[in-house]
Amino acid sequence: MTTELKIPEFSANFAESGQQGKWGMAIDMDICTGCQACVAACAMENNVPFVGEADSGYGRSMHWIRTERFWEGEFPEIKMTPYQPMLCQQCGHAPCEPVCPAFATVHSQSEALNLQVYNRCVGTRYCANNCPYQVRSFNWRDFERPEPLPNQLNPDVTVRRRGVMEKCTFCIQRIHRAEDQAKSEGREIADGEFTTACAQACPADAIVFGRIDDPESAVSKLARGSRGFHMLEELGTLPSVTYLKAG
Amino acid sequence: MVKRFMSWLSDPLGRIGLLIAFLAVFSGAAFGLYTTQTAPPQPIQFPHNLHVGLGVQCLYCHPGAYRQASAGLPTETKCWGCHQQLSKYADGTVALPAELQKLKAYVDANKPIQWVPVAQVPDFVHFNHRPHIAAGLNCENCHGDMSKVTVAENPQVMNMGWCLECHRARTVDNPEKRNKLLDCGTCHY
Amino acid sequence: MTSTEKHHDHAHDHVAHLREQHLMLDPLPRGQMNDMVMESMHTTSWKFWVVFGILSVIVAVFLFGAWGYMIANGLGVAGVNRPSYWGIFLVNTVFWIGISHAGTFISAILRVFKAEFRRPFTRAAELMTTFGLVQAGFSIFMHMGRVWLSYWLMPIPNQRGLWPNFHSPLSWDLLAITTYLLSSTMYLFLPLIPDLAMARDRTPDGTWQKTFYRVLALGFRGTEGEWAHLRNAMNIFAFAIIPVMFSVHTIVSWDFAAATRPGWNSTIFGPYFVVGALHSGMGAVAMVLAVVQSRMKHMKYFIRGEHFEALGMLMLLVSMAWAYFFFNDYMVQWYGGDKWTQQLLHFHEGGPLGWMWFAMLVFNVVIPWATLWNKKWRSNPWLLFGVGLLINIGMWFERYIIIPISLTINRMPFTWRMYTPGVEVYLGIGTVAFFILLYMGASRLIPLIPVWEVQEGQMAHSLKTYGRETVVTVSELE
Amino acid sequence: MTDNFSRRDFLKLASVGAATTAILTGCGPASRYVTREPYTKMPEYTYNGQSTYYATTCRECAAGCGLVVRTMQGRAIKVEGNKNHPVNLGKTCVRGQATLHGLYNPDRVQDPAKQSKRGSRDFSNMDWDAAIAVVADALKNTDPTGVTFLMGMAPDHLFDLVSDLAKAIGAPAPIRFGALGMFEARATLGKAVESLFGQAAMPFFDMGKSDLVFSFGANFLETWLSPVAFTRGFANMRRGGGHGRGTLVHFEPRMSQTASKADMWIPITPGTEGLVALAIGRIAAEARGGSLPAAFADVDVEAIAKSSGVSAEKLDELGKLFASADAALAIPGGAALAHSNGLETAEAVLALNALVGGLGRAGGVFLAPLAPMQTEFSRPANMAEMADFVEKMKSGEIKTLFIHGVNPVFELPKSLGFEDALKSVQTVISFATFPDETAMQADYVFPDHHGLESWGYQRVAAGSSQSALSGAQPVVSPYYNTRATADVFLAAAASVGGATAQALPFKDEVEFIQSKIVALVSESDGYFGAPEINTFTAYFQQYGGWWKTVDELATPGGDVLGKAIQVGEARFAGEGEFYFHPFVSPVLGEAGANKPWLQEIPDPTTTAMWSSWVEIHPETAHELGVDNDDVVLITSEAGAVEAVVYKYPAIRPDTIAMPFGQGHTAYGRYAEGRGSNPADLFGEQVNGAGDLAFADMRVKVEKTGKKYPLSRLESRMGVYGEALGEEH
Amino acid sequence: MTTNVSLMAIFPDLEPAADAIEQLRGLGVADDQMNVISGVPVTEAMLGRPRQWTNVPRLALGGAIAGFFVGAFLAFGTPSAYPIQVGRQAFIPGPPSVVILFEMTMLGLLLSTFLGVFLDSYFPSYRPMHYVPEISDGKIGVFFSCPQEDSEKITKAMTALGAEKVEAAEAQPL
Repeated sequence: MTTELKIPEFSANFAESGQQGKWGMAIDMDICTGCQACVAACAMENNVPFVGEADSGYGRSMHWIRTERFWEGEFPEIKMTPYQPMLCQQCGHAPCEPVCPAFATVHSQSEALNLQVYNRCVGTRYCANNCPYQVRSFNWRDFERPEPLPNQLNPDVTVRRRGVMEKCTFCIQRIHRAEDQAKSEGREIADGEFTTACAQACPADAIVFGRIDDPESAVSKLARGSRGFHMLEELGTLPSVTYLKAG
Repeated sequence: MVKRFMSWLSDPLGRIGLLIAFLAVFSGAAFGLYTTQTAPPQPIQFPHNLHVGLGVQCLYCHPGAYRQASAGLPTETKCWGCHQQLSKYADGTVALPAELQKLKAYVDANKPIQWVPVAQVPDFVHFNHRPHIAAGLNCENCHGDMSKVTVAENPQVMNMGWCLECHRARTVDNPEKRNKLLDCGTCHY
Repeated sequence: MTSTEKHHDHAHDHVAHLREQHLMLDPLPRGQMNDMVMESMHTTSWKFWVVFGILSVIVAVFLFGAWGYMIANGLGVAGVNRPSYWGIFLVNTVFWIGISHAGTFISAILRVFKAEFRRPFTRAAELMTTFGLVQAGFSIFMHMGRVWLSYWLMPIPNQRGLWPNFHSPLSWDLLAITTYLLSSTMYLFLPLIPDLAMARDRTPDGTWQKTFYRVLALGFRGTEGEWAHLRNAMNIFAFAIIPVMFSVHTIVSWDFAAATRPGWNSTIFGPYFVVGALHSGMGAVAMVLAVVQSRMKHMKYFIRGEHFEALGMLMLLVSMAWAYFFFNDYMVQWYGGDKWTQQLLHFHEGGPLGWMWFAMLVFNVVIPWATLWNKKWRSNPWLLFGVGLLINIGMWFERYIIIPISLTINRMPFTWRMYTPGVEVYLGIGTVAFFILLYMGASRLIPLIPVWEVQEGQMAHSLKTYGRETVVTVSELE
Repeated sequence: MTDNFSRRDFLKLASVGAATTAILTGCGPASRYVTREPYTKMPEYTYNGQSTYYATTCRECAAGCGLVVRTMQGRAIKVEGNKNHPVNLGKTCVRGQATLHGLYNPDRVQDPAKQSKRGSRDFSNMDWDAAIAVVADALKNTDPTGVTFLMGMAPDHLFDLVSDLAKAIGAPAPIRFGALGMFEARATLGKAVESLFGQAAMPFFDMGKSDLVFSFGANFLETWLSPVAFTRGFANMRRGGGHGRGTLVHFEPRMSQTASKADMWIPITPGTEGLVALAIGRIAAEARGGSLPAAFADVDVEAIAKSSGVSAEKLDELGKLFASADAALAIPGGAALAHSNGLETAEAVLALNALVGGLGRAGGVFLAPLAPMQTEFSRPANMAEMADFVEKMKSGEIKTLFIHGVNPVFELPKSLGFEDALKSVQTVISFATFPDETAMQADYVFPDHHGLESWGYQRVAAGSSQSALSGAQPVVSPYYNTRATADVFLAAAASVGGATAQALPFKDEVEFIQSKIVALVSESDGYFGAPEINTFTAYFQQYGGWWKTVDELATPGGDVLGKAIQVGEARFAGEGEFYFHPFVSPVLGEAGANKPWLQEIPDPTTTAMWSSWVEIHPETAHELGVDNDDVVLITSEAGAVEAVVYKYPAIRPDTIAMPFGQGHTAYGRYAEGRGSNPADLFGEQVNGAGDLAFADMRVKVEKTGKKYPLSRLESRMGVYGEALGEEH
Repeated sequence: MTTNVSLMAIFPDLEPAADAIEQLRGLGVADDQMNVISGVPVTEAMLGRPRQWTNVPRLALGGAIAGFFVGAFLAFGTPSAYPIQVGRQAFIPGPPSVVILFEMTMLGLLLSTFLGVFLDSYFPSYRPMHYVPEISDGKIGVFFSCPQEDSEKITKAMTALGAEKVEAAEAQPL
């Protein structure tokens, strides 16, 4: 068994690191039930294509968020490790960004997010290689969406074509919509006013999204808790996603 | 083979052929570029100049511009709401002009008018009218003086350099705003 | 027979032997050499055209056909997946850039160090550089998801004000490979001008070849000034192209070494890749020379055992250097104890493609060491051909291990997945075929032997007797 | 689709030029695929380019979650949860999210059609007038006792309408059935509640406030009753509603998704769940002190330890744990009840709650409130009733069969012979939205709207502590030439005339719905109130239904512990060496297989996609000589299916498990011919409550030598260590 | 006023050519009125000719400097044109800039060296020029101009030194 290969857990105090971005997410692995509602919600919100049986079995599925789980022990004492939804960690110090020769994946200075500019992407796939979290997905083909399925496409999100890298955007279209709305009403965005598609769907409310730079927001409070840790923290990527340890 | 090609090239006809092939590709590209910049045919030849001249405000027919991303195109309810009240047509003193007959036909058939959007950005660019209006821009800054054109056409190439030029010029003294307005993620997602 | 006579005979034999061995001591009139070279270009059997035709079909179908198919259908028709985002495309890119290194190495470094054995085959090696780089370029463009936008990677002024990202190793790569391709092409062309002029002079009027040579010879006559400029330029090139060559493969290695991946993030990758490139390049030169010597008319005069012998020695040396760097890299990674690296090393050796790892060591180290130490063996063209082929296979394996196999193992065990090549196999075969095709075409059009350089060398060499020993002396002509 | 001449088309015209331009400028063809749908008369609240949100009800299962659907220019774009809705509080499950792939499914039935020969798939389109004439003719000219309505599981407005219609023409009451009800063992649960507490009702498990949950086979995080509501309860339990982090113990032979979230998974021998519950009851009762209740008095813990495979120590530990918890809760459900002793098992588990005072206590068991406009507990048909119905069909008693919202050919055990029995029915009319297996066996298919295109309401049966009626409205206008089945019946009834027309004097279904919900206008403790029906209807649409603001949970009564509970041994049918453990796919549910994105959603426990599989313990697989991706033949007493092996480390070595949801022979391009259907293996044995004892099966497993690569998201190398280098 | 004629003497080998050059000098033909055409790069020293002036090294240096500035523009100028943050690196990254500077410098150096040969040698020139094709067979051509009246004398002297032929150099298409 490969219990040794389990993803390491490092505890971190986000506030101390002083590196927080603007938007953050906290995922409580203790209450994540692995139900995949986030996966479907993300796919529906972000026009993520389905790739079919052969391609999905060959590691070409386009999920922007996936739920990982491993096994520990042997029957009957076997345990499943807590479901861990993996999505773009929106690193503050992102390994994917500097390696793109075309400036297709860059850091947003106003939103402190990793951006993937689809129309700028030429498809070298270096960013995906350099992503320690392996959360980038590449459009290996023009994945077919027979009519009338395209009717469902979200006009706020670009429909990607073949040869383009894509990844979770923290639903930046929702961020912009909420910001625009708040600005037109001359106010700040309230915590919980909007959320990402995955957090919105999550029946267990295991995913919480909000301003990580606001110490009073729900996500900051969760991230500061003793259970919080970051994935592969030893790499110094400064992820914006905090996982809450199970148990 | 090279010899054949060379000898073929030395033939004047061959040279002309090559020239024609080159011109075909080149003019094809030029035509393609041109088509992206010309006004597409509209179902009704709407005279903007006439309406603007009569004092109709842009936002009357395109009300989305000050509150949302899309400015919106008027429905025939809006068109016909005015036009059916024009007494010179109503009492039959003046025959309905051809373009208005088209409008009436749409109304009678209860069919939507399939206006063709003119000032369109590509799918991967997300443009929002509201902040631009809020920033004090006028419609003609981008869409040109509509009182001078009939069927809408694009006065300029709406490319990224053009957007950035303005975004840069208007944020010289505001670094935070500049960050926002030069951020890739503001338009591309 | 008296002893003096005997000795005289012996000395005579010795001189004859030296002449037979060394091209530089076996001068022929220039006109005769010219004739031989021209004849070698024009003597073409039907077999050549059969092979040429077959290769053309392969190039048309496998390279351009399959590439078009891939562009139309997306990279999905290839075998790349998550996590092996880079597959055989990048393997081939590194491989071809590696092949291209030998030409420059042989030509420039040996020119700088005035190694005289280089003279007859610098051109053959430089052609490999240029044609190898062409294949590397093909491979890297095939690899791109949207190749039609590849010009975005070049620094071209544009309305967006957006330039390429010079933070990216791929950008450096592009600049370095462009520099290298341009400079190696120029470096190929400069010493070719006098030979093109020769070919021009020996081609009858009214043929298209005449036009071809006339245009390419640029009006070269061989005046003192022309020679002086050429010589000056050649000296500058020979010195300056060496750091370019080193930088190119170092930068290629940074594509990997700069990434935060287990097994890749290694500081020794730069020299390791450079030596690896020389390793495969030397092998390829040996292969090409063996074929050229046996298949082209009069080439047995120009290319002799001494050249294979010298090449074999270089190959042995490079193989040792490669082994040193390999061990260095392996040792440090192994000792570091990072669990992902450990896992990767285990996977290299014991994974489903573990045989490849062992084959790499056998082909790259064991076989060269076992065969090339013997002077007689390494003077044999066909043995050198075989060893060169194995080294190239071994080096291809090395790149395959570094790229798709290492990509299989990352820090997210949930995503580990093997890579099964798809259409890129055909594309790879297509690049090989295109390389050979270009080479075959060039061998019909371009004098493969730099006759003037050979003559220059022959002028500089003489036999001198010191006491009872007759030795070769070389004079400095410049 | 409209044939508007868009800029995109315009670009197409200048083909060569545009292609060159595209390459030079880097702009692909504009891919803003959503067609602009200009309104002739724009609704006042709609703006071009701005979204409109409509509240409705999710129809993917019978739980009745409230949805808010984002639409834009006449297209439904995104499903979101209705934050006010008492069942889901703004959340949705994976199937709810994918409902748009049903709405815009490329394989929907687009027109009413007549099939020339059943099963031939040779459909000729009809117009709706002809279709209504067919329905009217069937209603008018058939002996009323020979007319049967077979409806889906959801207690919705159509069921009410059909009930009224059946009453009016004198036909038997419509039958409600759904595979989920069968797998949940709903009837058993209801019957157990009735026999223990003396009152027929759905139990309500207040998981959120409990600190220890013993789940006996209830897959409440996946498909059981109301998974979204239960997931919320589970999350609240884990967050510790006043008790600290709650503990979940799950008893099931296979580690299901629910079991995977458990702190303790007990891989129990199938069929011994009731016995184990009794043993735990006895130990807990002893630990709590006082007199031993009669219910647990005759329990032989040692014998149970032996038969269940749960050691006596473990039982002791579990019993004491249960006794010591502040708010312990025991839930029966799923495969645990699908044994011949299922009813008794349910009683034994429910009795555990009584033992620790969990009846009517926060974090314990309640009786769920009846939905508004409901006077008595009603449940979908159980298998015994379905078997009777099939018998009636076979005997030719049934002349005309209307089928809506259910796919019995696929969902019922093959051994029941529904497909054969259909042959004895003169006229079969299906109202299927999708070309499912049953529709393929019908004479006529008169497609209903998709759930997001239709009006309606649905009673909430489980998951809500408030009495709730979920409302539905079309969020988009119908995409195809479909018609609401309710409207079809209303029109047919009108054309039949007479008493039938008088019983249903409604212009359309909206009028019918109003006639029903008008009763709620006068209710005072609702989420909203309105003075009259039109305002009420508007609010009803706006809020997505109507529900009470206060909990109406009833405390179960009765002398629960007073009499001994006798749990017999489960009687397994078949000779095979393996227990067979079917479960509903958590992702596909009963009807998700035709939605491409659901096919591509990895199963939570196995991460398999696009197919079905059989879970076999690795050691067992080794003994059988099979490996991952091998196809095996599974033979039960009733049938045989082939399935792909998934070596699942968390299943009893003597048990094999298979998901239900794939194996369609029709149902659109994404479902057809994919995986296999475990229902083909089911026999006809039922438990004490008439529910199918589908887990009472022993099966044989044989290697076929075939291979089928199962698509998995997980890495077999990284997760199972396959094909990795040897450890040094 | 005397008219000059251009003559070309073809020698089979190096020595007679060197001798001939010396002879010519003695006969009053200045060094700048001579040119030697050969199929191998015979050095000026071998023929006893003054050293040729070449601009190639200077051009190369100039190219290298120009390349450096192009590199500097790419490395330092372009990031400032549109500052984009990537991976928390500085807008103008240090070590990568060195790479860009190096590559562009080398490219400039090598390109200008190559072009320097063209400039210095007036390449390409397809005008008719004084040439005989035998040059590329190893013959050495000594091309010189002398007063018409001396041509006879000089021709004789050349022939005596072993010139295979001495003829009036006629520009011929190459």
